[in-house]
Amino acid sequence: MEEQSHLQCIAALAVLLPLVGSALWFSLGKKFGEKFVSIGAVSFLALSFACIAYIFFTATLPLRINFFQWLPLGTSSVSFAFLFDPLSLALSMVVTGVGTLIHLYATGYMHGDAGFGRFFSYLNLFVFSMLMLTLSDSLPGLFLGWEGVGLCSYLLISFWFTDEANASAGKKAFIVNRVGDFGFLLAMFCIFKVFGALSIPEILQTVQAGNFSGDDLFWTRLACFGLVLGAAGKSAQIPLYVWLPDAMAGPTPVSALIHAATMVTAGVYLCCRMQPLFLLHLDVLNVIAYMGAITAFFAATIAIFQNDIKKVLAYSTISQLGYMFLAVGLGAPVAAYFHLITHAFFKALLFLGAGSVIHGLHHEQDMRHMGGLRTKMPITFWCMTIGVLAIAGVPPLSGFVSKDEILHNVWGNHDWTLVALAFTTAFMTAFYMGRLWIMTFFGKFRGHHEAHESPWTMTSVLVILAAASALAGILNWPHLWGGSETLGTYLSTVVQALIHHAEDPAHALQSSLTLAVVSSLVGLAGLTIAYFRYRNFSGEEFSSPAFRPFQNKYYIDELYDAIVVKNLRMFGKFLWKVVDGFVLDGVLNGSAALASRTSTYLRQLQTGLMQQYALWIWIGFLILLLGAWTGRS
Amino acid sequence: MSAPIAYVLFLSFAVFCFGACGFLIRKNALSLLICLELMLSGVNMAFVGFSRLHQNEGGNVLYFLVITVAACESAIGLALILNFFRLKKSVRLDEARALEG
Amino acid sequence: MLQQSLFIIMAALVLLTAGLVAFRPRPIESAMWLILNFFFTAGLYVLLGSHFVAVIQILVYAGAIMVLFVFVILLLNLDPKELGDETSLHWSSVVMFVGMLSFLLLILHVAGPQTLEPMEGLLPDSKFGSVEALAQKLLTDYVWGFELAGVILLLAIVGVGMLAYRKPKPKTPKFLDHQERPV
Amino acid sequence: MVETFLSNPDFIKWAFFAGKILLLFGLAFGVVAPVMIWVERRVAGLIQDRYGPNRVGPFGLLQSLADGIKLLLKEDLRPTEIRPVFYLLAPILSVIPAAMAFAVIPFGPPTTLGGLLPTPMRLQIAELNVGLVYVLAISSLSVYAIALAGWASNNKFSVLGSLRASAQMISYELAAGLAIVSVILLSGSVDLMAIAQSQTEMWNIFPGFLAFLVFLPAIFAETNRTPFDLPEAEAELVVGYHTEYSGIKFGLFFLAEYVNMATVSALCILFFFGGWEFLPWLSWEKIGVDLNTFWFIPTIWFFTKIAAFLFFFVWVRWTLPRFRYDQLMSIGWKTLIPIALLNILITTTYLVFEKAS
Repeated sequence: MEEQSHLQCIAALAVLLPLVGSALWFSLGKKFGEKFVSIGAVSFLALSFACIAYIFFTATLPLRINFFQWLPLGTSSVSFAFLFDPLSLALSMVVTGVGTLIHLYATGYMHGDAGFGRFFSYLNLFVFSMLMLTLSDSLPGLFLGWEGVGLCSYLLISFWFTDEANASAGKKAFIVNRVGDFGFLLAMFCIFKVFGALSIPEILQTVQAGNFSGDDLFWTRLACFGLVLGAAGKSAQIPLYVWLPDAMAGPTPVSALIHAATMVTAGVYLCCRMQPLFLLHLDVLNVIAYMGAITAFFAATIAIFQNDIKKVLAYSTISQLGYMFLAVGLGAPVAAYFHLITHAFFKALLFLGAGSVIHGLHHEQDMRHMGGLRTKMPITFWCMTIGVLAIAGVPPLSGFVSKDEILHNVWGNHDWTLVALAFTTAFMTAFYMGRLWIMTFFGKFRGHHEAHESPWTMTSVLVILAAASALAGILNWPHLWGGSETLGTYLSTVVQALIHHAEDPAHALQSSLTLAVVSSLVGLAGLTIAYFRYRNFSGEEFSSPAFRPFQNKYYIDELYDAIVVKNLRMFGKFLWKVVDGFVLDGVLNGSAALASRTSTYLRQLQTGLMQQYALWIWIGFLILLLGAWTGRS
Repeated sequence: MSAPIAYVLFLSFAVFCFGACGFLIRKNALSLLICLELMLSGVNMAFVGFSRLHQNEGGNVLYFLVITVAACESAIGLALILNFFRLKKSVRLDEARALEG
Repeated sequence: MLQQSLFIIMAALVLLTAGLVAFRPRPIESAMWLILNFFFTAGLYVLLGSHFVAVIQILVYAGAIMVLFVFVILLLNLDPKELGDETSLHWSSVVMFVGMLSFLLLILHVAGPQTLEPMEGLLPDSKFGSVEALAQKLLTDYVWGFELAGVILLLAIVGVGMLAYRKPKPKTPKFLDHQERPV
Repeated sequence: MVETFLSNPDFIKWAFFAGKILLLFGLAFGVVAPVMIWVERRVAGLIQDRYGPNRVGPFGLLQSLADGIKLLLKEDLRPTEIRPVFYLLAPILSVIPAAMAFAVIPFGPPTTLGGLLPTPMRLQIAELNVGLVYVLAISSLSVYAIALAGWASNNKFSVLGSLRASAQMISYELAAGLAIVSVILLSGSVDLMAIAQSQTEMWNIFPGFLAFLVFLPAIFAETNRTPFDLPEAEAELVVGYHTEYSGIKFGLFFLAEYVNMATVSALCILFFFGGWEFLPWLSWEKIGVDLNTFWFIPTIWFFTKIAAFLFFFVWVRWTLPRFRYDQLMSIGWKTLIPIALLNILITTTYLVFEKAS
C-alpha cells in the first residue's frame, strides 16, 4: 500500500484536471469562443481517462494514496486520500471513458448555444466530483463527491434557467437528492458512533474482524437503512425517483452522462462498496432487492405510456437501475456491476441517439410527431437499433448477457414474486423500447420540420458506443458458456457473491441455457408485438379513460405534492403567521405597546407642577407612617 | 414650666401641617417660600421641645443649624424667584411647567 | 398653673397665625402673619425655658429672613393677576390633616402615655436655655456643625450674589442737542 | 391701712415694678420726646444764629406741646389707591420696637430703695439675661415700619425713599452688631446690667475705642439722623417714606424717631461710658455714696449723660452735611464692617494678653 511518488502525481492529475478545466471554461469561455473550449474540454477529459487507464493497467491494487490530513475528529482524524481498488477503478474508467465521448458529442450538440463555456465548465466539474465520489478513501470524501454530483446535476438540469420549468425541475432534483443525502449523513453519524472512524477500509476491516453487541447492531442496522435511503435518492429508486423524469429538462448530453451512465449508478457503487456492512443485516439486503424489483416493474409500466422520447428513456433507466438493486439485494454485486457497465454503454447510446433525433428535428421531442426517420437519418437509425436490441435483451448483445446474469441469480433465489416481477419487467422493457423504435423510425413522417442527419462529431460517438454496447458482453461471459468472467474475478477480491449455485455442473449448464432461451424469447416477443401494434401508427393511442392513471404517472407527483409539499407549505405558513407573526413579533410589539400604554398613564403624574410632586411625597410618607403603625410589634 | 411634651410635639406637627398644606395649595412662589419657612419653624419647635424634655442643649444646637439653613435657603429661593419673575413676568407656579412629562 | 394656661394661649395663637399664613390669599398678608407667628413661637420658647433661642428666633427669623421676604414682595409689587392667588381648599388639605392625626396617634402610641405628664421643672440654678450653656455645647461637641453652618452661609451669599447679578445692558450713549452726532 | 399694704412683700414687689414702668415710659414718651423736639429746634436756631421757638410758653417750652395738639386736631388726610391696612399699620409698627427696646435698659445699680425693698432689686424693667441680643432683635424690626410705609402710600418717591432707608438700616445694623460683639468680649456678658457693673473701674471706651468709632456712625444711621438722613431729606425725595402721612400718623413717626434716639444713646452710654458710674476710675462706692439710701444719684447721673448725648445728636445734625446715597452705602459696607471685624481681632488679642498678665 506504500505510495510511489509518480503514482501520487498521476492520481492527483487525473482528478484535478476536470476541476481546473471547469474553472478555465467558466472564466475564459466567453473570451476565447467555442472552438477553444471544445478542444480544451475534450482533451482534458481524454488526458484524465489516460491517467486512470495507466493506473488501471500498471498499479498493484488496492492502492491507497494519502494527500493530507483533512478533518481532525477528536481522537481519530479523516485524511484526504484516494483508494484505487477494482470497484472504484472500474467505475472511474466508465465515468472518464463515457464522459470523454459525451464531451465530444456535446461540442456538436451545444454548437451556437450562448452558455457554451458555462455548460462545459459544469460538465467538467461534474466529472471531477464523480471521480471524487468513486476514488475517495473516506466516507466524508465520498460524501463530498456525492454532494458535488448533486450540485452539478442541479446546475446542468436547469442549464436553460431562463425557462421556469427547467429551473423548477433543477430545484426538484436537488431537493429530492438532499432528502437522500440526509439518509447518507445519518448513516455516517451511526457508523462514526459505532466504529469511531470514517475511512472505508478501516470500517470494513473492523466489520469482518469484530463481533458486535446488540447495541452496535442496532446502530449499524440504522446505518444500512441510511445508506439505502441515500442510494435510493441518488439512483432514483421507488420513494425518491420523481426527480429523474423531470431531469430530462436539461440538454440531452447531460441526460446521457449524468442520468444514464454515471451519477445514477453512484447508489449501486455505494451499496457494493459497503457490502460487508450490509452482510451483517440480511433483512436490509432483502429490502433492497424488493425495492429494486418493484421500482423496475413500476417504472416499466409508466414508460409504456410516455410520448416524449426522453421521458421513455428516463423511466427505462429507472427500471434498469431497479434491476441492478435487485441483483445487489440478492447478494450478486458482480452481476449488478456488470449490468451497470453495459447499461452505461447502451443507455448512453440510446440517449445520444434520441439527442441526435431531437437535434435533427429542431428540438421536437414528441414521438407522435416523428416517424419514418430511418431513411433520413440512417447512421442514427442503425446505432439506435443496436441499442434497442441490447436493452431488450436480444442475444448476443451485452444487454442480454448482463440481464440474463441477473435473471439467473433471481431464478436461483427461488423467490417467485421477484422472478415474476423480473420477467414481466423484461417483457415490458422490450415492448416500450420496440414502441419507441418503431414510432420514431418507421411509418409516415408526422413532424413539421425537415429532418437532417447530425454532424460527424455526434454520429462518430454513436458508432463507437454502438460497438461498445454490442461487444461489452464478453467482459463477463459466464463460465458455463465458456466465458472467462473477467469482471467477476476482477471484482472478487473486494466483494463476494452470496448465492453459490450448489447444483452439479451438468444440471447448472442445462438450467442456465433454458433460462437464456426463455429471456431472449421474452425479449423478441415484446419487440414483435410492438412492431405489429405500431407498424402503421396514425397518431393517437390509449385514448380510453382506463389508461388515464398510467399516462399521468399514477399521479405520484400530485400525491407527493399533496402529502409533503402542501403540508410543508402549511407548516411554513403556520410558522410564519403564528410563531413568528403572533408569538415573537407579538411578544416584542406587545411589550413595546405595553410599555407605551403604561407610560401614557404614568405620564399624567408628570404634571410639571412642583406641588403635586410634593403631595405624592407626602402621601408616600403617610403610607410609610401607616405601615409603621400597623407593623408595630 | 410644665407643659407635657405631647402638646409641644402636636403643636409643632400642626404648624408643620399648616405649612405643608399652604405649600401645596398656594399658586404663587412667594407664598410657597413663606409656607416653607412655616414648616421649618414647626420643626424647630419639636427640637426645642425635646431639648427641654431631656434638659440637654443638643436640641437648641440643632435649632441653630436649622435656622442657618433656613436663612440660606430662603435667600437663594428669593433670588431664584426674582430670576423667575424676570423670565416669565409672573411668579405663578403654573408658568413653571417646563418639565411636564 | 399660670404657665400651663399661658402655654395653651400661646399655642392657640401660634396655630391661629399659622392657619392665617397658610390660607390668606395675598402673600404680603401671609408674610405679616408669619412675623406674628414667629413672635408667638418665640414666646413659646421662653415658656419652654430656652431664652436665647427665643431671642435668636426673633432676631434671625422675624428680623432678617422676613425682611427679605417683605422686600421681595414689595419690590415685585405684583397685582393679583400675576400672583394667581385663587386658593381653593384643595383635597390635599384633607390629606394634610389626616396625616396630622395619624402622626399624633403614632407619637402617643410609640412614646407611651408618659408623654402626657408635664415635664419636670428646671432646677433653680440650672443654666439651661442661657447663652453660656448653649455656647458650651455648640463650641465643644458640635463645633464641626458650627463651622459647617458658617460655610453654608458663605455658600448662600455667593450663590445669591451670582443668581441676582445681572450684567448691565450697555445702553446706547444719548447725544445731547449741542453735541455733534457722528455722521 | 397703709402699713398692711407696705408690709405685704408681694405688694411692694408689684408696686416697685409699676413704679419702674411709670418712671421709664413716662420719662421716655412724656418728657424726653417733647423736650428733645424743643431742644432740637432751639439748638438749630442757636447754631444757625437765630432764635428757636420762644413764643409758646417761657422760652417756647410748650412749643412741642402745641405741635402735638396741632397734629392731633389735624384732618386725617388719606390718599386714594393706598393699601389701607398697611398704611395705618406702618406708624404703629414704627413706635412698637422703640418702646420695647426701653424695657431692657438698666438705669441704676441694684438697690433696696432706702430699705423699702427687702432685697436689693434691679432698676430694670425686664431682667433678661440675654438683654443685649434682645435689643439687637428689636432694633431690626423697625425696618418693617419704613418698608410698609413707603409701599402702602402708593407714591413712587415714598417707595424709593423707603427702599433706601431700609437698605441703609439693614447694612448699618450689621456694623452695630459687630461693634457690640467686641463690647460683649470686653465686659464678658450679654446682660446689660452685668455690662454696666463690669465698667466700675475702667470704662469700655478706652480698650474699645475702635468699637465706639464704628458704633457711633452706626447708631446715627440706625435712627436716620443727620449725616445719614438722606431718605427723608426734603431736597432728595420730598420727605421720603412718610410724605403721605399727616396728622398724628406723622407725629407717631416723629415720636418713634426721638424715642429711638434716646434708646440708642442710652445703649451707647451703657456700652462705652460706664452707664451710671460717675467717672472712669471714680465709681460711686469709691466716693462713699451708699447706694441703698442715695439710690437716685447714679440714676440721675445716668440721665444727665443721656441728655448730653442727645445734645450731641442735635449738634451733629445741624453741622455735618448729608452723605450721598452711594457714599452712605459704601461707608456702611466697605469701611465700617471691615474695621469692626479688625476691632474684634484686636479686642480678643488684648483680652488674651490681659488675662495672661
